[in-house]
Amino acid sequence: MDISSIFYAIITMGVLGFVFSAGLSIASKKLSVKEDPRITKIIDLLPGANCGACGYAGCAAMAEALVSGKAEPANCPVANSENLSKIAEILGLEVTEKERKVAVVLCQGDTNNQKKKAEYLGVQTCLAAHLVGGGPRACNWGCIGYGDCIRACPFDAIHMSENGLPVVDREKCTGCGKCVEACPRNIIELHPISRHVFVLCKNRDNPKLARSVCKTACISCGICERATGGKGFKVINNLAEVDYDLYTKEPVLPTDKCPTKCIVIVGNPGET
Amino acid sequence: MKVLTFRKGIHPKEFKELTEHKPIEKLPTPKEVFIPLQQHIGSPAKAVVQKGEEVKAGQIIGESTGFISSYIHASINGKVKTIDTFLHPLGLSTQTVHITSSEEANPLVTDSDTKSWESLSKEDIISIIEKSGIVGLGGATFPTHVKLKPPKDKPIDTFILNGCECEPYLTADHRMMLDFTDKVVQGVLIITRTLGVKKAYIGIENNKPDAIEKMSKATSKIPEIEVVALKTKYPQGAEKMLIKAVLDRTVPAGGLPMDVGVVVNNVGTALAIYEAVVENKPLIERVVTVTGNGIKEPKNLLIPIGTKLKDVIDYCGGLTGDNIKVIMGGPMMGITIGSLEVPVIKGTSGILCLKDGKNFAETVYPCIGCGSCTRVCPMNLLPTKLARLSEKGMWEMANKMGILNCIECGSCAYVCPSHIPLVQHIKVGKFMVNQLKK
Amino acid sequence: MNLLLIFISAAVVNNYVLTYFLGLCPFVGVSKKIGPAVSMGLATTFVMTMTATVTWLIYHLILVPLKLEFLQIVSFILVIASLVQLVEMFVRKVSKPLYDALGIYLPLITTNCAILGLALFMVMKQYDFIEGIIFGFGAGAGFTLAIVIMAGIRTQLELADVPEPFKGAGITMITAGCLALAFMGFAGLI
Amino acid sequence: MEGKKTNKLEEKILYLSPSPHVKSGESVPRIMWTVVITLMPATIMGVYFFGIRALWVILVSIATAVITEASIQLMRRKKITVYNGSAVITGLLLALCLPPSIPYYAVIIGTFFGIAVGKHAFGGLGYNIFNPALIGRAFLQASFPVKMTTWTPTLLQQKCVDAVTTATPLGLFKFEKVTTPYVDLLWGNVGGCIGETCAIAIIAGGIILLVLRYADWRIPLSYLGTVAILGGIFWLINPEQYPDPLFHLLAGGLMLGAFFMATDMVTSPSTPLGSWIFGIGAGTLLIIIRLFGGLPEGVMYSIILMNSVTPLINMFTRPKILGEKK
Amino acid sequence: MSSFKTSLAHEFTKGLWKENPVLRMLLGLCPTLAVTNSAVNGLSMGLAVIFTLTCSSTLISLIRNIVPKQVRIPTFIIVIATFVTVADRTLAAFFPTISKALGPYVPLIVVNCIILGRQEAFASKNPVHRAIIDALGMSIGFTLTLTILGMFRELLGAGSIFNLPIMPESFDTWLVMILPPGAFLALGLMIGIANWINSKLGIKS
Repeated sequence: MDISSIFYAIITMGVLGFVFSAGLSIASKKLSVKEDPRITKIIDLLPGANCGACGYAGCAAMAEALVSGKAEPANCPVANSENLSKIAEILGLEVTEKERKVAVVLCQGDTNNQKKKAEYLGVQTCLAAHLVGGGPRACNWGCIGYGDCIRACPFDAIHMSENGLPVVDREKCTGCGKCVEACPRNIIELHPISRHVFVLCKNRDNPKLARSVCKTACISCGICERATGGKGFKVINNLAEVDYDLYTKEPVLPTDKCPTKCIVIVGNPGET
Repeated sequence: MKVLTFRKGIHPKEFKELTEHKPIEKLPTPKEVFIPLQQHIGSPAKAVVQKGEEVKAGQIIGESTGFISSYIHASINGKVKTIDTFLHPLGLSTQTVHITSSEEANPLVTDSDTKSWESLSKEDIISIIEKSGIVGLGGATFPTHVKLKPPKDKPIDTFILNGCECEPYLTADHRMMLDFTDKVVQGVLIITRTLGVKKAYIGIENNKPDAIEKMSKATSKIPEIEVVALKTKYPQGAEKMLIKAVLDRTVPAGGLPMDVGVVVNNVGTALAIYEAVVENKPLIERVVTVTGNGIKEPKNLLIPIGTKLKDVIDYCGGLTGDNIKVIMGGPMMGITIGSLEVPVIKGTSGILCLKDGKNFAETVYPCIGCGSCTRVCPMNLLPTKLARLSEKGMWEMANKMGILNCIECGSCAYVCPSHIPLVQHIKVGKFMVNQLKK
Repeated sequence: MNLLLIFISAAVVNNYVLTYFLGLCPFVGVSKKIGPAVSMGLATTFVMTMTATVTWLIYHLILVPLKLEFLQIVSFILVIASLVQLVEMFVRKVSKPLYDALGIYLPLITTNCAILGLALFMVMKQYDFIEGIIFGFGAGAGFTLAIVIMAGIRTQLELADVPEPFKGAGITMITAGCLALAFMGFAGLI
Repeated sequence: MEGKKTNKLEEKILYLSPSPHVKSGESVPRIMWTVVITLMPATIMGVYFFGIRALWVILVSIATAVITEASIQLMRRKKITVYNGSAVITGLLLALCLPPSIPYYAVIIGTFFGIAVGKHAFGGLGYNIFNPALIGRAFLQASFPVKMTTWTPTLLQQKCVDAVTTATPLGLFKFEKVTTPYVDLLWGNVGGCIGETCAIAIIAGGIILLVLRYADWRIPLSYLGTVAILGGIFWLINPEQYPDPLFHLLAGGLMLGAFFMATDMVTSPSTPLGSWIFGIGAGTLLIIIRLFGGLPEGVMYSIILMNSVTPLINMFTRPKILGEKK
Repeated sequence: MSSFKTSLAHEFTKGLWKENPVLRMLLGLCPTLAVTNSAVNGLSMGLAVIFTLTCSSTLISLIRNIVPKQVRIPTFIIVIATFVTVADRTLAAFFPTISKALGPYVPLIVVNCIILGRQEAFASKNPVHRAIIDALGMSIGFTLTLTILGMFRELLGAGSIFNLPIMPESFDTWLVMILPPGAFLALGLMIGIANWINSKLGIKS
């Protein structure tokens, strides 16, 4: 190889390089689309589960919404507070600490407690059973037991007990609400982790009917309401409800007084 | 006579011989009835009687609460025991009026009250129909008075009486046409008059030659009514198929019969309208076919609304075995009942008891793409595709493929060699698509 | 006739994806749905035809006269990279949905082996200018054919009960293998 | 999951199930076994012409198919469903389109590949994209090209001629321009795959399948029709170069392919329009491969190529919903 | 210091299995499929990639702060192309048979997604020593995969491994395994097996 070919090579590549880079830099100016660099940073901080709990199509969509000010970091129920505050920092927002929510299954109607109504022979999902005949168990309000909530959980935080009742792992639960959506009977609700007293029943049938389908149904006897002097429990439409606003921190828990044991303490006081 | 029909569909074995020659029998007044306040499409009625109140058969006990709603009447003489939630055949328990029968007999409003209807105005007739709590008795239970008041921008030119009764086993409509021929024809006249249409057709499947003959004879002197014979094919009685067969008009996807200027009513509804307008008798009882190999004596019964299934089945000699599937409605679209305590409601066209419940659990194979379902779907859908999309939770795609157009006739699942519960999957899909639309 | 043969050869008989394994990244990545697959196929065809044109000119008008053939890799890649980046900017400006659908694969068209491979094969086979362009177009058409068929199959497979370990890439490769078996039927067509 | 308990409310346990509550009585095993039975004429003729070895090939293939399917289902902890007959069909079909002299190990490899990769990698019955038997055969064709194109004469031919190998009618025409009498093609006294030579037997079985509606009549009709028409056109253009349409129809595996392979429900379109497209496409490809390709036969390739576009065909031939405006 | 070491070790080992470019990230599939019809070819291609990736990662990590964003990809490619040309010429000069067998796939390393991907994702953001470790890990993972795939295909397709006959004389070679379909099928199988092992190990993809 002689000097001239090296020379030609350098010249050629130089010219080519110059022509194309000039073209590109002009094009990049003419055709540039402004993209907020914060979006990628925020995507990195979001959990990336694309669970949709924030109401957007996924973490990337959420990031865009955050940058455009349509959403707040707190709308993501899944991300940990550290990342949320980092996102807030990027956005220049103050983030308010919010209490973690977890899912609670408001039913105790497993196969021991709930009566069996009939043999169900259709598609083995709660929703399908709910829409056709109501599934094999007798209570029209309670758990069907085919585990739609379990399949819906993106965090593996809900499992089926031996007797066919979903159990929430309160540590793993992020409060994304997928199970709440999945349950056709609406027996799963999100509650702040500091709440421990629950009426684990959703049956609004008359007491006779309720008792006939499930051992642990609320029979709206009103003992809980009387025991707390109306400050804590109220029976509305055949069902006792906890009034969390009025509920004092150290209540006289009527758990032992409830004749069907449907008032229960869930979780350990003090957990976060 | 030319035999008309629609495209696709199936022809299941009929089993109508069990009851088609048995005249309608009246069920003795039951000891108690449970009358749900929700027996129709639309908002539930509001109770207007108190606990402990004495009521008479035909008395209004529930008032309509909206444009699409209906009145509810006591079906026996007696006393209101409770008004509380009770089992409902469609699943969730609902507010139900529990009436216990009084000792005295139950004289219903009799024919002596018969009055001529020709003098009544259109509005009066519609008002009587509304007050009588008449809803579509074919099973859809859509309030009839709403159907008879179509919006102004949808001119109606034709009325079709649906006498197909394409569901296997059921013979209630068939018997009504034979046993109450004139009343049904009068009912049709009332409807045509109210709608102000020139032409009415009575569509009857040609597996009921006796009904065709009798109805033709009864209408031979009435020029605006024409009886047409239809091919025996399921789901001939579905509104859209019926309109296609009789008039060769296609109801647009997602539309209603009134979009093509047609109103369709069931034979039972026409009879109820006649009884309400002429005999002053609200909808407190209906003809139900109690049939199937699971029941001792299949019958066509006139049953007060609210009678418990158990009472009806006992009257028919009880069930024949242990593994029984009890279906409310026909075998193609009826729903299984988990408890015999549920009451007969306005939409109950049949009580079908089938033996050997265990055998219903057929092995489900994967879809082998045979295309049978596509060949029979009267709506031209791809049932297996929709079912798979629904199973996998791909609602948007399912919506795009027209899942909401499914009329749930069950033809696809009937022919499916893989025994896939296609209709149930599609029902789930429709439910979810509707949910997401909200 | 010769041009037709070149086209058929590039498109089916020696299909770029199924026999030369070129352009596999987008073939695997963008074949989940029909829509993006079609756009990817068309984008690639477009870029391929352009590349064939430009690289032929550069090779035969600049490198050969200057006896700089050894620079072919560097100069080709430079041309292609710039070209693709131009296309990328253009698409991004003109159609956001298209840009979103193609996602990160648009920059990867640059590194789409099919395109550089095309240029190298074109030089190797010593096509003239028109033949080169037809060759590029045929290769693009073959790529589009393969990726669209693949997308159809994968859409269907989404509803299938594929064994867990094979879900995604595994079954895509196996499907591609079966497709390659099927395409062997075209052997000897030219 | 639900324990058996007597319910005090109800003496009788009732059954809940989705509608409809009556069924046509069709079932997958019934369809599959019917297909097996309709393949019997072709199988028997194959054994008649090619002797006991052909029977062994068939048995080895079926056994491999069944064992492979059962073991995969066992491994995946799925219900074992070999009794539904689909694996038997695959085994039988594959054997019917193999040369009688094929070594047994190749039969095993091909069947294993067809069932394991062609069928179960995609999820098993109903999910496979390609016809498993044909994919198995394509694999063998690519693996052992020589063994797959070595043909033995029929027993009848061996009585007259003393030859160890022969050629198929298609091969004879393509490479030597020798035509075979139609009688031999119909009757099946020619070299070829075990089950493909006797057109009469195949048509007899195929007609039963069509009458029972276990196969879509549109596919064989459009497939054979396209071959006849296109073949006819080329024959009119140059009768020296190209064979006549009847020869196209009767020679090679076209009959077997058209009646039993292309009509495989899983891998063919499920819409009527799709069936027409499928048949026409396969016919066109077949003619292209037979007349212009390097291989004398193209049935297998034409069908698996069309299998691969079946999802697309299905997608674009969705019937218009009743009352739908477009 | 120990955390520094573990992180380096992590950068190295991730390429071998967890983020194996072929089996896990599906990058660099073209050469993987094209040249693995024998073990030798697979290994040679792997070595060429080790050389190119390591050198270009080093250089790009060094110049990462002076390249403007708009022209970064062309710059990367030119750097890569230079090293590829070196590798290509070297192979052609010293190992002509292998060079011929690998054909145009050596020049095509330029557009190998692994190399550009590592520059874009790693080398352009990390200091030199980490970039080198990462490049080595990735390319060795790549090489191992290619060699194993090549061995598998050669064994079935030619009855030998590294040209040493393994199978008995009577073994009828599966020609398809050294043809394109065999490449796809073998890789699909390998990916499946890798996923299966991972699911047993509890590593999520």
